[in-house]
Amino acid sequence: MAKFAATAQDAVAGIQDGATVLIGGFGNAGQPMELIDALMDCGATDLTVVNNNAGQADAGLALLIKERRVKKIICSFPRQSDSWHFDTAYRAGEIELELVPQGNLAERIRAAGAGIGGFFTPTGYGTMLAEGKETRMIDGKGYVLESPIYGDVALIKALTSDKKGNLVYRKTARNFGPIMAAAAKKSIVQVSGIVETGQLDPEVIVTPGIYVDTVVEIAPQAAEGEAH
Amino acid sequence: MAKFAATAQDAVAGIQDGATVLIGGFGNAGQPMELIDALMDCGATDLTVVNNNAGQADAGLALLIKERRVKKIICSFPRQSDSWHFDTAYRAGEIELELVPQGNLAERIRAAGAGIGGFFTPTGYGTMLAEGKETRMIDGKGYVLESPIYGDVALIKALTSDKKGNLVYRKTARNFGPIMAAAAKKSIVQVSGIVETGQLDPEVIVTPGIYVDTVVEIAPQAAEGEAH
Amino acid sequence: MSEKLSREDLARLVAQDIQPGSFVNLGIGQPTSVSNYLTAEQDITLHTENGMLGMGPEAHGDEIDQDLINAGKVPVTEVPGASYFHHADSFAMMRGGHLDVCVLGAFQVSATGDLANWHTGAPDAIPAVGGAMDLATGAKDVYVMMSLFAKDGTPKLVPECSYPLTGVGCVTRVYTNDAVFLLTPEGVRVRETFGTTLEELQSKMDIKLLPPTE
Amino acid sequence: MSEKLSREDLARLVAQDIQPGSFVNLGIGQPTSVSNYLTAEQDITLHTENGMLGMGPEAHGDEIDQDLINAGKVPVTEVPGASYFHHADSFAMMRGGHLDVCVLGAFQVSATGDLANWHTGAPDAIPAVGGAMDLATGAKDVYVMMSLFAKDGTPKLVPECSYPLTGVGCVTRVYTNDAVFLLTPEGVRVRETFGTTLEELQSKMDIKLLPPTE
Repeated sequence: MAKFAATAQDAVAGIQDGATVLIGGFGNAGQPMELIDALMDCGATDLTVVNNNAGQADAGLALLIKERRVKKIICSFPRQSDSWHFDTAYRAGEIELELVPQGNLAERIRAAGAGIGGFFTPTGYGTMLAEGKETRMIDGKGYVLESPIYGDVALIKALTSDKKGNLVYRKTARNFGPIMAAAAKKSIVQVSGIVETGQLDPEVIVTPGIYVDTVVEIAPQAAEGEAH
Repeated sequence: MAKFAATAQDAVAGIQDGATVLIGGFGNAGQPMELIDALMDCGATDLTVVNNNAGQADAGLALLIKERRVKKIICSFPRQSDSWHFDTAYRAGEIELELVPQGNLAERIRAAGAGIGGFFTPTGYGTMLAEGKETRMIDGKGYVLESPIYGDVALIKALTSDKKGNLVYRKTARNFGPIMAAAAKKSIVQVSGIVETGQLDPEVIVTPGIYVDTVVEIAPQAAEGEAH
Repeated sequence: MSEKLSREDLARLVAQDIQPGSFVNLGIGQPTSVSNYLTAEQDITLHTENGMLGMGPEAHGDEIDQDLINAGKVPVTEVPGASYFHHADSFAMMRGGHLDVCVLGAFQVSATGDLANWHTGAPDAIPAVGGAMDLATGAKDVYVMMSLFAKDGTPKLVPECSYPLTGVGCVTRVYTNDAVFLLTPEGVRVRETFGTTLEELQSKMDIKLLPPTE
Repeated sequence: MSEKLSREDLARLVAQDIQPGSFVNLGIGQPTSVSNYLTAEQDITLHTENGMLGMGPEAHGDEIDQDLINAGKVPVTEVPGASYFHHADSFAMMRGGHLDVCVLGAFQVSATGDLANWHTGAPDAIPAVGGAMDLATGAKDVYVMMSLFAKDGTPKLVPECSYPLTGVGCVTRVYTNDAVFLLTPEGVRVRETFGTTLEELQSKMDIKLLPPTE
């Protein structure tokens, strides 16, 4: 049953040291920036973070990494032109990296939410990212066994929630949100707006409220913040 | 690229003897009755049919079974009060039954569309439906390895298609449609209406046109046909 | 309580025991009657495995819509806040452990929570499983509603199921007209009895019954 | 043709070779330029793995919407008939073999279609794979666009890749400024050459080249 928090700080209160935190977003789209900032403020450390990337520039996840609050990151694409905080931590041996092909990352998160104990994927077969993993030929094609990625907490961003926590997203900001909401014990969602129950068409709800624990409304920033 | 057929008969032309046919619907909801009737008329035989049930009363799939056009059925719930044609064929040893728990059936169909070679599911573990299957303990819990169910053809029913074959469904008639469309080499869809491309909101499309091969518009019957 | 519970009172008891705000799947048959006793204050969300959360009561008259049915293929209604999804997503929701409670009927339940409710095992029976195994596997709590004794007087809560299993170690509570049983790591604990005593029940059953905790 | 193809002409050639009505994913970098030469008549639908079919051209000015970006995180537009889906559904679409063509860049391609395009293997490099392995695995046809020779003159279409692999046996065609190669069960067939000859190419490469079929 979704609860509603007054602030991002209230929403993330209770995230424990050592937690596995699934963080939505791909680029800026769908990135729950205010929730990440609140996670920074709340002081939790020794985190395992699951995200497509490993932080960019001097904001959000990059700052968590800069402050050495992330002991391990599971992602597909850590190295970017502005991933300097990750690069530094990684080269210093101060952050563990589990590199996962993006589709396997998504499917592993989905598996966690769907109660699947493991699955055979063709992606990565025959590559160094399959080294040490169980493989199998199925109908003449090579597959790698991959395991679910469960989260203690998910931080995601959606467009609108109703009072039951049913969510809709906007364009490519949907990305990891729906699967992370299902894969975490506790899903914390920042939304641009909250509407009365019944205002969202039941046919278009992407994340049913059963997957949502805490919702906080964060008014969208003016466009100036978006330029970088 | 979706093509548009003038009639249900045109839509199903080309289904071969021996084909595996995924048929959508749960009860009457989402059941592509006119496409099934057309499959009956087109004469294809030795079919493997995947459906939740094994035909009801004297219509649709039940008639295909009555006429011994189905050599094997993969389903979760064959036995119903009005499944007499299946019951007769089964007791006569004239139809093969692969009984699959409904959620495993859905996940196996989903796996086929998603390129997953197999998956470990807890459902059925320790039961006679797991006999002969590979099992594994994962984190102390028992799982059964299940394989994808691919279709040569899917026959499904949606509410509306645009000219690109993008589909939306209606209420619980959605059921198996989206996953069957993705799991079959050729997806044939009957819809109640066709709209211009751009008329469906990109946020609410459930089955993108990439999964749709043939669309045929079948005007909904008057309510009289729905009473049984 | 001085009498065995009626079917209605049993359904009412199960309904009362469901925590407010829960997401619940009610199996076909007797469990469906639990919905009659859920209160608005409980704010329970019902799931039907054919692709819906927020299922409302059975539809009647003009409400009937053949595209809106439950897992028993009975026309139902939707409540505000409902959502629809496809079969794989619906069973992922169950299998992934997101439902709080699933209420099921049973032929037999074992002392360790094994459930038998899909197949009598009769050699000439045509088997049909539907969503039974998925329902048994997924919910955080699986409550069984059944009569405690078969027509021939043999108990249905047993050391080991003789009928083919639906799921292993999945049942957490058994609601019967005679008593409510909690299936715990310590064993089968009687929570309360109706028109009988723990001693009387123990004399008719082949499993060790633990007394209610204070 | 009497000259090596320019990058623009190479992109145009790839675009022309894509069948009308195809669903296509264009990788980051040089492959993206193929979109400049797709015609309206071809009615190609572009996929971006961060959750969209029906991607339009890059967005400029007022069109820019931070919620609408491509896999390279560049703001893009949507075309009529577009649809959005989550990451697992998007990669299921790729992995399931539903895309007709994926166009990728490469460090190396082997004669049997192995692809190396994600990692130089340098010991101090921070690895990053993104969707590269998924793109290589899923599409019905994987076309590679690359220069045929590295800056040091060594060929990049090789008997066996020395760089870490992205995928095994996945590439079906290699488009270079010097020639187009078809990777067939019989071996590497030269479809056409630009400003060179099969014999000249053969003299610079370590794999057996088969002549164009009639």
